[in-house]
Amino acid sequence: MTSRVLAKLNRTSFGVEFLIRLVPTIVVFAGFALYQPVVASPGNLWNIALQTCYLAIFTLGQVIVLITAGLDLSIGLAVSYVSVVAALAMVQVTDNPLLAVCVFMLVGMAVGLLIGAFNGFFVSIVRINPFVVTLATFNILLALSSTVTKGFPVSGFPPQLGDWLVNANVLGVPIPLVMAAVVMAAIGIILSRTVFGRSLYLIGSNPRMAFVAGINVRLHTLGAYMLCSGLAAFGAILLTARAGSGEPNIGGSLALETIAAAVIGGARLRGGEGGVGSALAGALFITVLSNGMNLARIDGYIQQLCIGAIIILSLVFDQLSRGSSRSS
Amino acid sequence: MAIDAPLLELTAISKRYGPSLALDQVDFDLFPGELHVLFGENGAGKSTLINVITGNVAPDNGRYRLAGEEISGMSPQGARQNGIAAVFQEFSLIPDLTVEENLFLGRERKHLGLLRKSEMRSEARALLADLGFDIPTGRMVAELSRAQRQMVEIAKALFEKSRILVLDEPTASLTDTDADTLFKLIAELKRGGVGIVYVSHRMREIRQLADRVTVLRGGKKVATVEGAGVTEAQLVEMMVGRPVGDLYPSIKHVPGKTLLEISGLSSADGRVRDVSLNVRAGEIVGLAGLVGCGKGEVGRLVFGLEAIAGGRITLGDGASETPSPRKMLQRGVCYFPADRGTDGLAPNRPIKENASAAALDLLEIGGKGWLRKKTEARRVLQVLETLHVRPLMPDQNVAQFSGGNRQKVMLARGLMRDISVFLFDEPTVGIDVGAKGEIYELLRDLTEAGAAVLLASSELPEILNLSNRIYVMHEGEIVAELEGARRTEAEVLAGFFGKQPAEVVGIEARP
Amino acid sequence: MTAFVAGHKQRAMHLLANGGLILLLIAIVIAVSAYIQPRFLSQQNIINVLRNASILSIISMGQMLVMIAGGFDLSVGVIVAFASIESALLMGYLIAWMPEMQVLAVVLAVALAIGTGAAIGLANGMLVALVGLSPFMVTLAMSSVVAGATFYVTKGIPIYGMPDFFMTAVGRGFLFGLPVVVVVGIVVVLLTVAVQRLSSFGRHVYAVGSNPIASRQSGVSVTRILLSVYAASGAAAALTGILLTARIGSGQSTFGGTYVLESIAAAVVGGVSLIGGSGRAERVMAGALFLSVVSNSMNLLKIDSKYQTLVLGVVLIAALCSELLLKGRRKYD
Amino acid sequence: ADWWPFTIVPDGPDKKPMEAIKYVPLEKASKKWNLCVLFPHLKDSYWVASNYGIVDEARRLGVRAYTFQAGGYDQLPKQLAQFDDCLASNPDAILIGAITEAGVAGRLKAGMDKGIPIIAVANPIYDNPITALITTDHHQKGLLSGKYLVESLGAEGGKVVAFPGPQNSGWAETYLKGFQEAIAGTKVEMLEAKFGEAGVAEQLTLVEDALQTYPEMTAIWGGAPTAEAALSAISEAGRDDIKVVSSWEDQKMPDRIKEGKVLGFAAEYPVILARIGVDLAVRALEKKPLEFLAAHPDVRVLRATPGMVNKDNIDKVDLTQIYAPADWQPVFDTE
Ligand SMILES: Nc1ncnc2c1ncn2[C@@H]1O[C@H](COP(=O)(O)OP(=O)(O)OP(=O)(O)O)[C@@H](O)[C@H]1O
Ligand SMILES: Nc1ncnc2c1ncn2[C@@H]1O[C@H](COP(=O)(O)OP(=O)(O)OP(=O)(O)O)[C@@H](O)[C@H]1O
Ligand SMILES: [Mg+2]
Ligand SMILES: [Mg+2]
Repeated sequence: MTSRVLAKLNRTSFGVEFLIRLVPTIVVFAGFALYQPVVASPGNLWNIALQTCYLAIFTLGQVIVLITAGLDLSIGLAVSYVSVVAALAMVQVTDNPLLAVCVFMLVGMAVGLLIGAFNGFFVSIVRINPFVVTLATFNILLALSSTVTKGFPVSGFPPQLGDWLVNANVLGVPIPLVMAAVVMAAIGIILSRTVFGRSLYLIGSNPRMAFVAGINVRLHTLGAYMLCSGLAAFGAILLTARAGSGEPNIGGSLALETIAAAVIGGARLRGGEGGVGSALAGALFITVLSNGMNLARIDGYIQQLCIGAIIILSLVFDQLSRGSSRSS
Repeated sequence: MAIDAPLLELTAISKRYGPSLALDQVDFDLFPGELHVLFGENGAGKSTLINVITGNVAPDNGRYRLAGEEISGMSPQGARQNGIAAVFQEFSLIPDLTVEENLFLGRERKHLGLLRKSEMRSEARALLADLGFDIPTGRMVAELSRAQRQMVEIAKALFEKSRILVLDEPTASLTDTDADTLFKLIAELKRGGVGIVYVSHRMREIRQLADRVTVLRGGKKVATVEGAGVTEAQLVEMMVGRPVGDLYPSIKHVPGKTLLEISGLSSADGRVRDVSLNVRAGEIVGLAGLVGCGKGEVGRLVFGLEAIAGGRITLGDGASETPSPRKMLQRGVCYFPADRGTDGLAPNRPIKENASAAALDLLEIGGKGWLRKKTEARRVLQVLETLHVRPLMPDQNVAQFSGGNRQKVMLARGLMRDISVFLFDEPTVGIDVGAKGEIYELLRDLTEAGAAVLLASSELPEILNLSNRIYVMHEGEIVAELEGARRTEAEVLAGFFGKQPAEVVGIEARP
Repeated sequence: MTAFVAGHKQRAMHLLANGGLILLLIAIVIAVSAYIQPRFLSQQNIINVLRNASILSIISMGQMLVMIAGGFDLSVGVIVAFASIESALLMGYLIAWMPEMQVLAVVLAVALAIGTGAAIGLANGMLVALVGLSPFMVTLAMSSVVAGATFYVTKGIPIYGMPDFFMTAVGRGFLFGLPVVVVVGIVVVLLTVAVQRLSSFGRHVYAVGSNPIASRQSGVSVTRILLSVYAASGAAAALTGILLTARIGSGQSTFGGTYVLESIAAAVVGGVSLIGGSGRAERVMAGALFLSVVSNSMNLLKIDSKYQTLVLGVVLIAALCSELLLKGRRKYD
Repeated sequence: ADWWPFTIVPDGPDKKPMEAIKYVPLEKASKKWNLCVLFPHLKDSYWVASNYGIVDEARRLGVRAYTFQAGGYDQLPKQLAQFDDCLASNPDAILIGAITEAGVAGRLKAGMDKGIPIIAVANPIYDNPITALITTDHHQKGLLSGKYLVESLGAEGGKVVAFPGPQNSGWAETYLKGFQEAIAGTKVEMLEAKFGEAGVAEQLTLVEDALQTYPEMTAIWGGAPTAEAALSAISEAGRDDIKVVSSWEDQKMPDRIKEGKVLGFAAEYPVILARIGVDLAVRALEKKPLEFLAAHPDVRVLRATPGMVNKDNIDKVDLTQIYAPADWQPVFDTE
């Protein structure tokens, strides 16, 4: 009976599993806070929350393709490309701030969805391994984003952009946090309460089974990649607004970072697992860790070393605890 | 060695997987020259025990003695070095290697560190010829049918002189002819003093082969009995813990309207040629034939899983141009693949999601794209209860269930929506008698409720006992349609050998 | 007659699908480039291409073994850098310590650096094989650890002080009329071919990548195989780092950045399956050669550098598309 | 040796250079101020030298400096996060080597709004509110090194292939513009500008391929990794006649000049820039502005004029203004 209850709890994406995933984050946070009290100051908590929300959005995109047993290495470059193209489009129409911001967001989302459609087309219709497809997309976008900007950031944003997308707040909560929360909640509902979401999990777990069960594997996989790049574009819009310029280098190493965060949060590269909770828990962990190390004034080289080591440790710990729960 | 010294002696072996105790204080022993059958329902713990014997699973506790010697921490390599060979239920073959490479895997013939390929090739050919298995040694295992893989798996286990041979459902996908070859071999090995552990759900084999039978139920040993002095009924009763009636239910076939009509169907890969058949409401139509004759592919073609080269598929409500699983499901046709592992189930998702996977487009479950989770849970629970899935935990992942229960979960898909045409491909591969009986009853209930059932099976008794009509296939073509009194073993077997009975069928004869 | 033609067509398709295509493409790129820019076929340019291809081949051999065994090694790039600075530093120390025995010092330094590469690979392998972590995550995190260590040691400043002959004899030297780097590359590739074709180890690598559970049941020590391939990959990456160091004459912590992707690309273009179980050394070498020829010809044809990554991306997708087309594909799998 | 007085050229409000001034720093800070330093990375000798300048000057003045490094120029989000982390730790002043100006603009405003002085070091911040910028001029470096190359090639001129650095970095393009300006109207012709990652391995391939493409080339102009790679490529191709000039500095360039393998390199003074940065921060905190700045409140930009180092002046140049000491280990926290 208890096992049935436990199994039930296990299944809810935002339940016990999520809380368990938060444990390492809490431990790390507590450790740094004891060492450096400013880590736990309200100012820094807001800071952590804000930093997490961008990473969490990107990670969520990654989680969605991971659920389908794919992955997206191009996510970082998609962010960069959306950033510059949306910025370029916006600076054409800065006379009318409202129009400019709309153009910015619409163009950004459209470019993101296009990139997702490109990835999705090759992964799901042509059926090439997602690793190679998104690697290729990465290279192509790298070339494109340097071509459109010639290497220089795109600046000259209307100040309203910052006012609306960065500095505004709802009941004291900064707007990026609010928007991230809304989007994450929406995706959470999509994943757990819609046929689309359910199909993604089944496809990730066994695509042949999904096909035999009459699920449109290709269309759903395509959708997953578009959703992933759509989220990347959404995050890119918020991040670009925050940076105040369209940046060809803004995506950087996001691909690996989001995959690491997703896996730490409980998604699996073999597919069929993960959810909004994974994205949030993983992004929070990475953010708390690097924020803590920054505030604890740890040597920058050592930070890099530590992040790698701690990721390995947390995965080992996770793996061992799974193993023991099976045999105990 | 004295005949009373056991080769293998397991005492009080236990193994726990999460909440379930797969093995609970099980004792087991094996004497030289003996064939010891392990018998039990799906999930009783047979494969787990075998994995303990072969060193693939470490028991939580218990004693393991091999030829009187206590061994702790047996590994697969250790087991092999100690003369334990095994045919596994989920095969131990490497799809990307050739038959020959598989046969020698882990014990390649080497000279100065270099492989001796030609020596291995001729040895492999000789072995397969000895066994009477007609399989090209140079072909990749990925290209073989399940039956052929089963043969390779058996050949692999028989390769080296071993003291103990473990066979976990070796005949699950073999026809009787091939099974008989195996039985002759087994008899020979027994004479040579080899101890054999044998798992099977087929009563015929157990009757024919068993020296002793150990019955497991729910991870516990129920009894060990002499094979000669026990009846089928007794065994089955021990297995399920209650008396059981006839395995095959009597089915009242009332053929009605034709719900599925296939005419001149050919597959693009050429494995099915010009097949015509029809299935009517209220009857089970058997599709029999030798391994790889294409009987399974007919269902896959109808369901749109494989490319069609020509022919027509007509359902009760009209013709179907380009079939696809989705369209077919919507028109009341459901196909159940033979290989539940690769085609049938999503292993790391809950059984609930697996059961409802084919019904997500229904208004009551996934209406307009939104899941109705409550309805879904209720309906799934109903269906799982009907099928007696055990344990009844809809939120548990499929991977945690035994073979038979996985099979039932897969079948649950067909009960979640209105299906009038059921295409079964080997619906009872590797599942226990109890579960088999339950599945047969399901077939009966479906048929009597007016469904049309196409049953492709390699188990001749299954076909003979359940079908109203039988089509026999040979090399991709239908060679006989048997009805009424002609549904006899002899007639079907005649069809197995097709137009040229002299030439015994082999893979190479196919285009 | 038609059957005859069809048979030929089938044979041709088969050839193309099994490595012929890549050779054909290499030939086309060479022909076109040589037509436009005759200097493409100058001796010096051929040597340049071969040298780059050799270095890429070496690191790709390790990557390929790991990929056949069902994994990925994202840490090869940082191992290149680590081996570069390690060998440079060690040479400096050892020569200061035993100035009369420069050759011995160099050999020792090289051996130690390759050993360290293998050890890092071994650590990857242990996490993958013994703990059961995903290779992607393990090697990714390991990259971070090793890169942190590399920069901690060097602050990114190049390390000098290796003996001249290391540069002249190894980096620029010739052996049997071929650059030493190319000779080393050929040896490594031949060795890998031999391991794949003639040893049981090679066979077991395929087995483990194709089906680890079945391999274990068949008595293959999956752990040992995984440890070996990751160690081999680490060692190959280290060797690459050392050769680059010899080419340039200093230990550089910026080495290797592009090798992760390039080695995977070479493997993929060379037909290595991304899910493990198949791949051949000689085809991967052809893949490496192809990438090197393309990049060289783009430089010689004065194609803007920003389009070079674009071409790499398109080539990758095209390679896999054409393979799918040639091999054909079941309706569902 | 004490480094002051150092000649600095301020930019006027019209962005034209003003008259040079002599920069003299404070003796001692009045208080142990907390300075937060944000660098793009610490992966080459340039930023390590900057770190040295920061740390050494902080120690001299008696303030505390804590350095963040983002890990590379592709890590803007990381620098933004570090900026916020830095703000969260309540620093007295911030020094920043920005990854891109536009990218950090929003953060700069947030910092300035909190009343925290922000000094930009090395990487330019022209159009956003900051306390001051101490930098040099990449255009100028391209120009200087270009002019030096023109001079070295002599009357008959020559054909040069340029290797400015990574495409889309912004700075590589700036260097190239300076270079093109230098050769404009001379007999030196640029055959092609080959962009590429600024690593020695990457540059080596580029140079090798260029040697094949342009057998007529007589000179190479590029960054320090290009020069390093070029040495091995040209000696191997038997083209030791090719002249090499570097547009920026690294640890090895002085030796290469002494060996006569590189003609010269343009150098800015990263150590000095960093030192002045620290001093400007302390001055801002203690409200003791430079006399000149007090007189010109609208001047924000100070420039150290780059210099050309070549074999004639190599012995006279004070290398401690360009490089950290050879055994220098970056210090992230001066505590
Ligand atoms: N790897 C595993 N993880 C969790 N549970 C497992 C695992 N393997 C087996 N079990 C559980 O152990 C029990 C015994 O399974 P086992 O496979 O031994 O049954 P079996 O008797 O061979 O059944 P079948 O006839 O269906 O093959 C089942 O309840 C099964 O769910
Ligand atoms: N010669 C072969 N080459 C490749 N694959 C084969 C071959 N023979 C059979 N198969 C595979 O085995 C599976 C079963 O084959 P098929 O459906 O044609 O025969 P069947 O009569 O259903 O045989 P079975 O008794 O194995 O169910 C198919 O999925 C097919 O892909
Ligand atoms: Mg079993
Ligand atoms: Mg079949």
